[in-house]
Amino acid sequence: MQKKEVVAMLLAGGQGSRLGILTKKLAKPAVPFGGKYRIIDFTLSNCANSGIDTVGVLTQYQPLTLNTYIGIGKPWDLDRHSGGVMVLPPYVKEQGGEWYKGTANAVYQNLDFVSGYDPDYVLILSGDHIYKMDYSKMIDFHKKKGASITIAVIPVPWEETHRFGVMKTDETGRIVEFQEKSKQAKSNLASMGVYVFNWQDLKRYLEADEADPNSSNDFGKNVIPAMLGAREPMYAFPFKGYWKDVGTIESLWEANMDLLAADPELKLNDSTWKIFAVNHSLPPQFVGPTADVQSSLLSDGSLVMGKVHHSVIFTGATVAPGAEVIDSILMPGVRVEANAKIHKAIIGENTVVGSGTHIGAPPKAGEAPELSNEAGITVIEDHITVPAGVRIVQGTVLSVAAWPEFPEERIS
Amino acid sequence: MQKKEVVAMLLAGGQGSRLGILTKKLAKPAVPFGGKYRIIDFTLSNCANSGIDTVGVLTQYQPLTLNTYIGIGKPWDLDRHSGGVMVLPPYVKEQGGEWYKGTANAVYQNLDFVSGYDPDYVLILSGDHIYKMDYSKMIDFHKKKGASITIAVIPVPWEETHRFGVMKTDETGRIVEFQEKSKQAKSNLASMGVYVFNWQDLKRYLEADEADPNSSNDFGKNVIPAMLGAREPMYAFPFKGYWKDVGTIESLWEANMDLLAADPELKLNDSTWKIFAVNHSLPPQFVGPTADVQSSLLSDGSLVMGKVHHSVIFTGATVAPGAEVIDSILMPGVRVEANAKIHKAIIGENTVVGSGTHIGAPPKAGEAPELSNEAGITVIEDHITVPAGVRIVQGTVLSVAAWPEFPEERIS
Amino acid sequence: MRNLMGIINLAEPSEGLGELTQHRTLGAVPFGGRYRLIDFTLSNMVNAGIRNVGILLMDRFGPLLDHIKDGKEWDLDRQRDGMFLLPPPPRESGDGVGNVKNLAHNRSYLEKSRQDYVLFTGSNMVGNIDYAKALGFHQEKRADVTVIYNQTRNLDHNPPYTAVVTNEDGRVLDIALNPQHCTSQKIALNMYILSKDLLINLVDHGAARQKRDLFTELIMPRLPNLKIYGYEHEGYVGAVNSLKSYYQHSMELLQPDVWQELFFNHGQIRTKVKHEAPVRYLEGSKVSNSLIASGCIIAGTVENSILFRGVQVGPGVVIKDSIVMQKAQLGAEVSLKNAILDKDVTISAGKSLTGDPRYPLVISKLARV
Amino acid sequence: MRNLMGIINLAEPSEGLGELTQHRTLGAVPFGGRYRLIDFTLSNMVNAGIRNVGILLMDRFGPLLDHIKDGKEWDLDRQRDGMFLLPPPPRESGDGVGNVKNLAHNRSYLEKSRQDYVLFTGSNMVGNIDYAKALGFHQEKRADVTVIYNQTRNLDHNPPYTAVVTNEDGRVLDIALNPQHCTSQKIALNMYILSKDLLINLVDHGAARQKRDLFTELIMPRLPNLKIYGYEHEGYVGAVNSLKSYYQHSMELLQPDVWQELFFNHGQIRTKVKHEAPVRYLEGSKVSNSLIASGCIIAGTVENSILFRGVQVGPGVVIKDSIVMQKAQLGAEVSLKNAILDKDVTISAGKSLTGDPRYPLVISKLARV
Repeated sequence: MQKKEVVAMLLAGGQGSRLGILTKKLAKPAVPFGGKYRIIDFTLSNCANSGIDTVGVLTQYQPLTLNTYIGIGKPWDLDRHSGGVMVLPPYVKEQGGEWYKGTANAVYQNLDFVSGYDPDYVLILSGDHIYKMDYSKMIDFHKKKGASITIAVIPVPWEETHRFGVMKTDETGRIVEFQEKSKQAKSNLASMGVYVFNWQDLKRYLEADEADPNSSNDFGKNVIPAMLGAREPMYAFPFKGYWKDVGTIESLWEANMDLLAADPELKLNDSTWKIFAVNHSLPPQFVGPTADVQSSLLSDGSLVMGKVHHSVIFTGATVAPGAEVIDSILMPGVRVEANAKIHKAIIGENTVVGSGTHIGAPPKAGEAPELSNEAGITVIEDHITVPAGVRIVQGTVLSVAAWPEFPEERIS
Repeated sequence: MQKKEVVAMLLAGGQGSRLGILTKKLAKPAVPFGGKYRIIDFTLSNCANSGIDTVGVLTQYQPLTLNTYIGIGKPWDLDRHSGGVMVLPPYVKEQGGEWYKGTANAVYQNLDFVSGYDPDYVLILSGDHIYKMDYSKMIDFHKKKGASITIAVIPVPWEETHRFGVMKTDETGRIVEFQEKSKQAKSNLASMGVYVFNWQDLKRYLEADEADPNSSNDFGKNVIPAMLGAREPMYAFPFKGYWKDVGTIESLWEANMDLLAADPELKLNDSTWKIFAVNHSLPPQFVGPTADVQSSLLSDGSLVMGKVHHSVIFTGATVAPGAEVIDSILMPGVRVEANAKIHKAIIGENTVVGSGTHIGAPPKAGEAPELSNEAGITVIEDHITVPAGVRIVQGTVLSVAAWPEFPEERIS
Repeated sequence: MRNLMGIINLAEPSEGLGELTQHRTLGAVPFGGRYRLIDFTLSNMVNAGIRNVGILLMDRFGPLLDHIKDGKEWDLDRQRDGMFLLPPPPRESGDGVGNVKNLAHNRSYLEKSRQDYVLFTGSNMVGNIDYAKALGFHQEKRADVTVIYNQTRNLDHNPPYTAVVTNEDGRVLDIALNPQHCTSQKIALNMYILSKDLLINLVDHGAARQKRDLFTELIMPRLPNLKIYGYEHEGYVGAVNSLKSYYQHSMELLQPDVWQELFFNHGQIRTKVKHEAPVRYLEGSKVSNSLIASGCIIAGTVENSILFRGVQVGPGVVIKDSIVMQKAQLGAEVSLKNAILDKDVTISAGKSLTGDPRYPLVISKLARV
Repeated sequence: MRNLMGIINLAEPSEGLGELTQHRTLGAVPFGGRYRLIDFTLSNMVNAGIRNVGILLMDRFGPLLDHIKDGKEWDLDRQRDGMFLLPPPPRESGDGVGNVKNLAHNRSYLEKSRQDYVLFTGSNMVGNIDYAKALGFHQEKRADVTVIYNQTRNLDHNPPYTAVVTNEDGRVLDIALNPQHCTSQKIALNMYILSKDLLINLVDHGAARQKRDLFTELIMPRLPNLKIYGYEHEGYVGAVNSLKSYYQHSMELLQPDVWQELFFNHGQIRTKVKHEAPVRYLEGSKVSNSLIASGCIIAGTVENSILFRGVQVGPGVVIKDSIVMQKAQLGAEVSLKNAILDKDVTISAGKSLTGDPRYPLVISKLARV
């Protein structure tokens, strides 16, 4: 195999359980985002735009949609004769099989794949962040510093530091202390989960980590502290720009809404840094004679006859006359029938919202949502039909399995 | 997803442990065969030539080479917008992950994949047989018989029936009895491991099989006997032509040698039924001024200056002046140096055979091969260097790991 | 449908489209917000199960090649069969050579193809036509040639057109080109099915006799001798052969039932993929009854119009009854009515451009107004 | 190498190859058992990291398009950059238009390309040339134009050829086309590097003045004004511009060091993939010093020859010093010497065909002898 200077390993095996019903049959990186994308498109497009042409994607949880989506990586120019994208599921060896135990173990189990390219550097990425980043600049920084690992960091509000791994650095950018989700953070520089390793150092530390029976085999919890303990030259690479972990319903909704600003921080229309995605041959969207569309994103194949304000409408979704969709996300193929109302909600793929139904209705006196949700975002499962004339209180998480008596009792 | 009349599920997860060192880092279906192919090419090409355009490949053991090889299936015309080939490894679901327990369980775990195409029939195939078969004819037969399952069968010599599952049929072709590897076979019609199921019947029986805690979840051992017990309409589809299970060193060697007959039963040059494979841009083979090539197959990029008789030379292999290769298989990239001799041997990928070395030498008085092998075929591991002037006795299986003191003691 | 192959003839007259075909062949004319005309014919063929498509190239094929590439979007990048570009013979004089010579030049492709039947079409039909049914009809009637036609509501046709008269069984009794007094409502769609053997015979005969057009010079004169049938396509169809019909059929896409029938009721219409962001509607945007392709950013007003990819409609801009192709740059307060802007046009601030529905104003590619 | 783009000019004279270029452009001539000439130039470009390649089409491009398709084999099917087919302008008269007009017609492609430097080449060079090094030289010398040349051992060149004279620093002092008395051993390889801006300037100037050839009419006359340097490619190279040189360079492939250098020492030479079985050598076959492509079946004798894909050599057939292209059918006891058989030729039993090494016998495509 041809030598490659850089091989990227993209961690895409997580269930993303905090996304609840959105990831029941889908790995988190495959969750639809931003009208036509899936979350992983942002990381894969970063690779394409940074000139990284060899990417291993580590999958484990419900990979079918993700595998089908990635294919051989054509949309991201990753269908190459040498290198390209390769999906790496857990597998059985001569000694038997083992699931990926943690992020570090997932890479450890695929050291043979990496060795095949004899790289100088390995870029570790995760598939569940929304951002645009030129990894080649980070790699240049890594080389210039002579680091054994470089960690991309972004300043976060001090009150949120407890949710992140934070780095304390000296004036040269060298990391002197690392705190994983600590309540007494000494820095507000949060790790973005993007690492550049020297290949030989990565290999050595992963082998050591694997040999340690007490390790949970995680980069943040085990490998990085071990390297810091060994006084390896570790540097923080400061990132500027939009970056968001979309690991919860709330943050996923927020990140979608961020795109609707008059001048959004993350620009999708930038032709010098395109976000590539699998595109389907759908006709242009049709905005009907009775439509009213404001501050929204609409995708190919959608049809709007009603009111759409401050919402993200995915490919093939339809909004009938008289219906209104406000502060909401309609996933691909959602059908909103006449006079339905949808407020601050996420409607799952191919779900039908019957005519006159009100989703995200403010609670009446004494009424509470059936299954509560942080931040009052209503979430409706994919591939179901919500019948006509139903009222679903704001903050409900509607999954047919969890709520078998639905919908009769709720018809208003 | 678009409906498909037929979905094929190709079982490619087996280790093929009887192939020994040839499958240490490689699933059996990925083992090179016939000068330029891999074993799985025959089944995938059968699909392409039979008009089957939707194939799930069930992998589990060492899938990296196989996955990379299959890619999105372009060589077999399986890179389709609708359908195409999809590699299906075991995966983690909401309830956790589970390895494939048996052939039936592997398909059971992927029932969702099949359902997505809402097929009428499911074709079950295995990835480790060498044959050419028009599956569309078998499906026509299945329809005409109104069968719930049709099993392809081939007559085998009576003395070998104990190695197979055999079918006893009535005069209409209906299966009345099934014996799995029995010593008192009542028929010599062996199952080829190729089944056509009605989709609904397959689903029902797989679900029942999964619910049975005593089942080993295998088609031959469990599902088919259960169907026979329930008096389902089961038919045997008689196949004529070359068919070989290449599950052992001996049968793999024999199947390669079968191709060298003056009029081989399995024709590789038939333009109406091509065997498709991943092709590399290698130059035409060069047959040098001192070469002597007889009754052999040679592939692109190979270079022969010596004597090659009755052998299969894979892509990129080289034979130096004075060397001789007889009754042997040189896997891709093997380099045979000057005056080396190779008799009745399989040399693993990219291995170098030093000058003057004799592989497959007849034993001297009192000498026995280090690690014995059925049928006296010598097998040399891939990616090693056998130094110059070594003598390796016929029937040796040479693996560096299993024989650490190699090679000093053997230098003649 | 493994027994039917398609041939798309690009060697057809396209003068009627003026500037739109100055640098591109008719099949490459952008249509419907993200398509090119040939997409409809190609997709119809593939949706009918045709796996072998030859494309008779003429001149100005650059944009077409760039669009169809190796046919991957239509699943025509195949080991067996697939898409074949059939180049024209070297020209002896400056003018076009006609499809007969072009076919003769590519005779070996015809011979080698494994299919028994050929669907021969132009590239300018917008519709969702079921060719599998048409072949069934052809076989059932044991016809020599089956002409696909569409029943129109009136007798006021725009040339060029071909009217056919059939009896109750569908047998064609008369064929007329642009007749002054047309009495038939059956208009042939410039697509017909015939056996490969007959096609090769006609081409051999015609090429040796300097014939140029297969249909008018070789099939029409044989009406008495061949069993020619007419198969009616009952759905929507538009033939784009003039600026007027281009504008008219574009505007028809804004009828929801036409949009639905063309793009959703039957197979998909495939086209080349481009990476564009979803459309951004800013606060204050007023869009109604319009088709908007991805990558557009809209702050102004768009009514009864079609916007191709990446058009930016600033605040104060008003677009009505117009077709605006890819990447148009419209200055502040620009107003368009009954206009067709080709690709990459720049209109400076404050300009107001108005055409007539029957004579839409056309601004050519890359123009700066 | 992201800063260098390639342009391959197919609008070059090819009459010297006679029947071999009757139906195909020079770059599409089969070579070396499984390649076409353009494969070497395309692969060299890609191996040097070039990701943007424009191909100036002329006529007879059918086989070429079929061969290169969308450039996938060369990893040139890309979202950004990639392979671009540049069609010629419509012809005003029957004769060729020259590369200047062709470039002018595709000026917008040049403008839009992101690279600063252009490597302009023909399609007839067989070699493994490191263009990355050549660009390094060009930049280091701050040259306006860098001409790549090869040092030959003798002074007896076959026209057409271009001789250059350089000083010690590599600066070109003289350029001569087919001089009667040649004193230079430095033969230009019809490939040169220049900045995109200079190329566009030359094209604009030349197109307005009816110039046809970029090198001879626009670069050569500017020798006094431009900094023109010569970069020596030190390895093997063969220019195929006549039947004689086609035969000669083909036979050179049978020298193991040339085979090794061309195909293994540097980057891979990529070509279109075909599905063919390994070669079958039957009992009694006598093959020596030959290149054999896949799909052949050999029972007879083959010496000092090149067999393309799928040739069957029955018992009693003797092939010596010959080139036999794809799918030739040779009857029993056929004997060939110093012959070139184009694709799909049939030779009936017992025939004996013999040419001369300097005048090899050529049998055209599809011929039956």
